[in-house]
Amino acid sequence: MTVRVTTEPFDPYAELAAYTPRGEAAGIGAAALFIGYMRDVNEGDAVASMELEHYPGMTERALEKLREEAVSRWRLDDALIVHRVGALSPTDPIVLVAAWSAHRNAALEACRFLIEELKHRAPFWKKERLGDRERWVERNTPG
Amino acid sequence: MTVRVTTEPFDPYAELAAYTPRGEAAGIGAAALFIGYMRDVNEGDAVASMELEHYPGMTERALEKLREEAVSRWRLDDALIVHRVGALSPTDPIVLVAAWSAHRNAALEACRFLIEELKHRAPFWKKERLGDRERWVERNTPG
Amino acid sequence: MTIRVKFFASLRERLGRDDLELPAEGIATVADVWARAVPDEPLSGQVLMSVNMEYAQADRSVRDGDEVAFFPPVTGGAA
Amino acid sequence: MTIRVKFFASLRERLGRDDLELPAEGIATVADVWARAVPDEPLSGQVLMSVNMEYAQADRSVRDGDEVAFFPPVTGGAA
Repeated sequence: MTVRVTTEPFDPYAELAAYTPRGEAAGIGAAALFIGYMRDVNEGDAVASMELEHYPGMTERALEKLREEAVSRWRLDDALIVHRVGALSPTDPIVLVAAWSAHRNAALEACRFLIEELKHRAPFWKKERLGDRERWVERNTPG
Repeated sequence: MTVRVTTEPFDPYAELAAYTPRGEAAGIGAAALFIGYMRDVNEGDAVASMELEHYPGMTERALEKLREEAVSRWRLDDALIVHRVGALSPTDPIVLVAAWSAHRNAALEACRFLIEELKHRAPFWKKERLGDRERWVERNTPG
Repeated sequence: MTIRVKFFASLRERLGRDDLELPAEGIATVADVWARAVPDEPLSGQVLMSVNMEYAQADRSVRDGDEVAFFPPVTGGAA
Repeated sequence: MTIRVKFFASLRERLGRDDLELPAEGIATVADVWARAVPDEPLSGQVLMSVNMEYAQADRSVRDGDEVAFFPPVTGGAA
């Protein structure tokens, strides 16, 4: 599946190793990949764990739309998005984005587009547990 | 090893799965990765195989210097470069570049810097076999 | 003859509700849905909205059977 | 009391040689190395050069024991 939302932990490298990109393999010159991980600190505070809420149905639709935009705009051979939801611990992979193309610029730009747009458009919300209290992340960091 | 030149085929995902990035794992928020593959076509011609020549010693030195520049400039947790040399076939991975950082911008920019600079600075030369003849690749494509 | 309404994340917690159904009568826009569902609070400019899982503005028309959602700014992806 | 000289890729093939050693006497710069090693051909602006595995210009000074290399534009990395 080219877009996947999972409550289970996922292993990005196993995910990629098991995935066969569309298109002629011998025509693919470049893969650009991005993996986001949960950190144990945010805005200066130690974060013990996180709950990632989402809007089932709309999330998949938003990711699929993003993916199609990227594939069409950069004429990619393929693109893949995997996003974790539910209860996360520090070091857990949150998101995997992959773009395959004949040429490196297309793959690199599409990968960056996907991770930036995903943050702004896909309906996910992070709630952090900071030892004795919880807080919703209000805004994504710019970078 | 953070910089590796290999005559043997390598599996980028196995390479990454076996590698533990430096730095505190729970402080790493982003991994940006790039994989370059050999294509079966170049400048409109079918390419049957390729010979990648390099300058042993200078290559490793150039890659290590590039890596150190990227780590220092973007304050990366770690970076990794693996480059194939010798006899290659279409679909073979040629190069793997990885950058790990607390934040996504640093990882994405460093990854792009590494693959672009590598193409311009590391002493590798490609010779293509096109069925009945051979040719040296004269210039890298812009993207 | 109903409109399904959903709230997510901090908005869901603050309002103390996630799902509800409203009779469609008298509802023409997303703003009307909010006014009926949360009568004691004006619709804030911070709130994001969707109709049938597509982003929408407050003046977007709503019809019987639609699913309308309200939620805070999204925060997925990576650090 | 020698300078080691290397040629790579299309330059190596065209000149028909890869490694050679030159006596250091009378050699002051990278350009001098080329002139001694390839006397029948001027040093082209297309040729890249290194001294002890660091990129260098033609006027870079060369000393006894140095390794000097000449090669065409590099073409590693990805498509």
